Amino acid sequence: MTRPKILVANRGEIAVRILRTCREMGLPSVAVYTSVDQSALHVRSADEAIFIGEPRQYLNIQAILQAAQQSGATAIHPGYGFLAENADFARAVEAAGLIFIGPRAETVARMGDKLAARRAARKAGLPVLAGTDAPLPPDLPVELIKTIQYPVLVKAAAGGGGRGIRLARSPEELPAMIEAARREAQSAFQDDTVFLESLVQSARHIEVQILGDGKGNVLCLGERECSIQRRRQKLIEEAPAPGLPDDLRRQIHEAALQLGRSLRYRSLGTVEFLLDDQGRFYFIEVNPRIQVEHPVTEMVTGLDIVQHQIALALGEPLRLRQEDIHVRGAAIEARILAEDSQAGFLPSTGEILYLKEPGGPGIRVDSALYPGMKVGAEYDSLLAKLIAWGETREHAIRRLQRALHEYQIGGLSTDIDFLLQIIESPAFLKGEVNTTYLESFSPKPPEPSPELERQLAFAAALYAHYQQSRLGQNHPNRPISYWQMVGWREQMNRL
Amino acid sequence: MTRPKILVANRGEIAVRILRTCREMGLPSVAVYTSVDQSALHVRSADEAIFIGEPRQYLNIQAILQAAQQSGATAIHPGYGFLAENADFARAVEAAGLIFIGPRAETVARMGDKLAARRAARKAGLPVLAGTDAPLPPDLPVELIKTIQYPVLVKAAAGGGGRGIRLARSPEELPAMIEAARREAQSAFQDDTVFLESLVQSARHIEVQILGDGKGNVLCLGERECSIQRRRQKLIEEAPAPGLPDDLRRQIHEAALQLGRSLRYRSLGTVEFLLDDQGRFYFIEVNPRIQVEHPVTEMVTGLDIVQHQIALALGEPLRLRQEDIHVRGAAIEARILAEDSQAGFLPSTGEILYLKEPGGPGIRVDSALYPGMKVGAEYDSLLAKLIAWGETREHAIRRLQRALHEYQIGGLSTDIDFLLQIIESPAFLKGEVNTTYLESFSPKPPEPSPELERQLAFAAALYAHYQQSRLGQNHPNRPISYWQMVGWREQMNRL
Amino acid sequence: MSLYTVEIGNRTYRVDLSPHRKTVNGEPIDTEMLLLNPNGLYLLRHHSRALELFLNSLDEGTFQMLLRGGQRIISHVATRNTRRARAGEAAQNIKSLVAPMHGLVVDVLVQEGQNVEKNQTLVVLESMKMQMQLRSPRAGKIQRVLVSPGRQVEKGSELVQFSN
Amino acid sequence: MSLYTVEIGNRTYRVDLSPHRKTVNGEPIDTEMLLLNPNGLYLLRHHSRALELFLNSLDEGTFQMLLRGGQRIISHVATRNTRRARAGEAAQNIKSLVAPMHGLVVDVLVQEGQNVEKNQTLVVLESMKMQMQLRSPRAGKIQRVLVSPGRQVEKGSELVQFSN
Repeated sequence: MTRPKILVANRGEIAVRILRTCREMGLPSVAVYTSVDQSALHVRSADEAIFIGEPRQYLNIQAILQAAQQSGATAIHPGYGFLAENADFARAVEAAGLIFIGPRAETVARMGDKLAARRAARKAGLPVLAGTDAPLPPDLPVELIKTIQYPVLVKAAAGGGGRGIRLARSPEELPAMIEAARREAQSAFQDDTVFLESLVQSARHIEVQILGDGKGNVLCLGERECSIQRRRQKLIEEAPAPGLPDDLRRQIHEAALQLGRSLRYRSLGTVEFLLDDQGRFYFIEVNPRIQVEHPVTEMVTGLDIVQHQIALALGEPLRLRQEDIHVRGAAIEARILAEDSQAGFLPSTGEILYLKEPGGPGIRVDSALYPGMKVGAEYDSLLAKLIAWGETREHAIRRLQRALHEYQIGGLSTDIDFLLQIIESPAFLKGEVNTTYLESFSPKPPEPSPELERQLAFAAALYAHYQQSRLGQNHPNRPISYWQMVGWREQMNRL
Repeated sequence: MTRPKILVANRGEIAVRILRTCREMGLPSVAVYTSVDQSALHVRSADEAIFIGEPRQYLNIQAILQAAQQSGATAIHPGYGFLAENADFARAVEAAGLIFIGPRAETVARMGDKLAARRAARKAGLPVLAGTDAPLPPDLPVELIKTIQYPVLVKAAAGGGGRGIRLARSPEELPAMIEAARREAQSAFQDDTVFLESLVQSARHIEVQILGDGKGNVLCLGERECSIQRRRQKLIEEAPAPGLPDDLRRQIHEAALQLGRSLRYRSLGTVEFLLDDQGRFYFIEVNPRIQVEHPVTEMVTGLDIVQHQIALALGEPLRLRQEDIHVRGAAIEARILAEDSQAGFLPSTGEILYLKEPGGPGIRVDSALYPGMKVGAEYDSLLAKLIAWGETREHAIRRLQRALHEYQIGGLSTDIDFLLQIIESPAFLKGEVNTTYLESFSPKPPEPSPELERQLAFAAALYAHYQQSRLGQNHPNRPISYWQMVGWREQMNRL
Repeated sequence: MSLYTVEIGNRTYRVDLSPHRKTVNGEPIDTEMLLLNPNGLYLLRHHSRALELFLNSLDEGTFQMLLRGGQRIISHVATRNTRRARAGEAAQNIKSLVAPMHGLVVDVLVQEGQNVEKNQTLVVLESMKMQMQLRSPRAGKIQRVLVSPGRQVEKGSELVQFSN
Repeated sequence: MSLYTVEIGNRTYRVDLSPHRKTVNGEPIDTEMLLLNPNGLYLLRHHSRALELFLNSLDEGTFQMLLRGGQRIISHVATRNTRRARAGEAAQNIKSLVAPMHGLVVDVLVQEGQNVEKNQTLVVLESMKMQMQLRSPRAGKIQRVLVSPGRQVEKGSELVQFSN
């Protein structure tokens, strides 16, 4: 039998994370990288790294397969994003005689079509939101527009990751929102099919992690709450969901298992639900891949779910039984983004001049950062994830707070201050938030005390003073920029 | 009631670790620092920092008490080392009206006298090693020397941390070893009292973590195995102890609890045992303080034991019951030391030029390192601790291995390569090691493959080439040394 | 030459760094700055409080200070005699729409010669998976459109010019 | 001037860095070095293998290379015409005992004029809580004792001098 060798068709923190598990499993690994990722951390976390070209090449199925062939990889882990939910990719990987570390291509295709997923969920007996079960026609009859109950969501059938979704609050808004959703869907997924789904007011986002062996055995690894979202992007996630009555928790788990069993689900997956303020829950979608927020599940269950995912894909049987899975304590994840929270959350770019990541009890850091890294605008703004575990939810929050204060990223604006404002807000502390929480959340930015501001003014003057005297004297101690060094780097490469 | 404020009378990783828990508990904190620690990480981890003078001042009781008074601290955490086992310090703290976060001074005194501790253990019904129960007289009668069974250990009554211990293999060696032990004991503890204790061959070092409320309620937080020692200094520790039969584990726990109850033990403590290859165990000593290796207990129990220690000291009741304490998985700690494993383990000094600490699933880093730090010879060589948790012992070892490979400390020689050699050795993997394991452990240093060495030769030439051309041209991109910058720093301070 | 004017928010501080006479707004200041890392990390010590501070230049005379917890303070520093033009003055006569970040132009919604209102969306920019509507900073007439869909733009580059 | 001699362990490599002709021991080498961090971290790329390498100078011509897993490789580099004196040659006539590290002198066990044997303990040094016996590197007569107990010494400083 060929010795397994895993190619990770991804970049950033998730590639690093998967490669760590490969190392721990003793499996040789292969990274792929583009022109802007030559020195990225994932390149250095693998045994081999294959160059695949310009920045968009992570989306190029042929380039990935060629890298696999070149390196002799026998299996491909897609991570999340990029090709992870692309059924053509899953099919192409298996057609090339390689193992796709994920669900069957048909499952990926079915769950990728949100309309098909709704039908599958309804068939499996899950509560599904009211909505259109077919694609919206190009021109919606005016009569129909008037009969719809508002507000209503326009959703892309091929959507995912919160993209291609618009909210229409009135019949007047609907045509424009359909148009906007179609445009975003076309640009993001090359498919402008949209449908309507009724909006659940004050909903919490609850999702269930499942793991199946493809033969009908499906395990539930507990739920996560991901209601803290900005522009439909999750920012803070936790496990378990706070304040969920035990019987409701069981019902939600059972619903996810039902769907998993009916799909004979293979590999890791997440079944997402909305929970309204009456305790009713509704299926939204299935994410047939590893998720950004999986570490909170790992921290409370003690499992390395990527390890189980890989082992299953390599043909090992499911080594866990449902009764082996226990949730201990609480875990919360905060996403560290290259977004300037003090400037309208615009993506920020720059060079990491100084980096000190947090540590100590109960802290996990999944990061792609390193000192000297240049953060560009080519990819997603997710830089790192900070996850805190505690004996209780309150304990986990305090640890997260402590560790966010320790996180120092010099040279790039991030959302760290905003994350702190959220987790210090009373509604969050009480666990009483829903997916609209951040829409109306505009905390007063913290201001330094007058005494501290006076000292900061002094510090700024001192810094300017030194800079000026250095420039004047052509001082030998001039701090060096990474990019000044590039000249040398290129010179060395030319040697 | 006065709001509690904690002064941490320590430095390095343990001060940082305690200050983290203060932050998580919402308690204001105070660090102390000496002239060489002005920019140390613990200074920056506290709300306030008080300068106490020259490097040895961490041992100065009056300086610490004055810092407490100056900052309005109400409680003092001694950490480990320095004043942690000094009964005079515990007494002075309480006499000053402050809380000593540790056992009663009388317990510290009694456990500090290893002869008194032997008596207390025997009285509590614990198995104690054969040996002298009184101090050795200045001149040992020649007759007595001949009747002793060799090899025998000469131990300092005031000893601790592996210091003041000598092994005599024959009557001829004994007088010189007594002399050597006395000299070390006098220099380290200002007390040259020594006694004899029989040596247990092929012994494992097993210790039990206890937590008592001072009223007779004592909890057992499980055991740790610390058999991997070099020159009686622990290097690698783990929880639980591998391969221990359940009934033996219970007996050892029960023995520790018995002693704790008989002392009406207050605060955290560790009862240390030797376990021989016949399954017999013997009391050695009690460490009445937090220990370097406490994180492995924290990782398997999920408890922040420093938090429980502080809460108890502040007058809260013991919130845990024995049945709340469960061990999950396995945890292993490796001590990152400033010792050059390739040069006879000489302490190494230098500047941290580059630092990348490990992360990801199951990894905890308790570190005092930061980029730009200057590691001097004034203090202990412990720089950081890397702790890995896994579902099983094997899983924890693989994670530790993966994370040790990730740990990059540029500019200073460490023991990281040696730690890897230990954990990759067959005896360690089987869990079959005793305290003499490292005496005969001399692995062949790994050598690069001929092909890699060729590339490294190329890299060295390239580096030298660039350095030469820079020196010749007075190149503006000259990498900057932290110490070159000091001139500026001093200039700014003078401003 | 050791006198500086520092603006933080809408407050102004006069800082005197003359030897033996360090004052802020005329009052002596007892604060020390210790360099921790040559790339810009400092320890700001004031009596028993030691605060980590990361400093870097954004542009000439503008510095960003990063505090624990990700808080960022922007300051403008000028020597007393060479006070720089303030951003506020420059804002009175806006000549163009500039890209607030690196990104890909997804859509251009105006044409040359067109009249636009303030806050009307002119360009849609995509960066890091997010689409952003760039709105007109003023009412006026479009003189030139400098970009088209599919074009990558740098932060600060001109996208659209207004007629005067 | 682009020809170097590199010693690693007891092996010697001739490295030619001439433009368009990079060879090691006469054979072309297809390895790239990418600077990751100005303080000395590189990525050593050879085909599909990318290895992190931290390089720093120990002294003139001596470089330490730190590999993943803490492995350290020492190399001596010389240009072909200015080959430096090797450590081995210098070791033949030892004139003094030097401190192998920073530390505190705890004990001095010899006096001036005393004859000592090779490996006899001359000085006890304490560093980082550990006492270390410094043994004589040769047999001979002690000419001068330069330190006394309680004295802090730097790495490399002379402790004891031998008569010739």
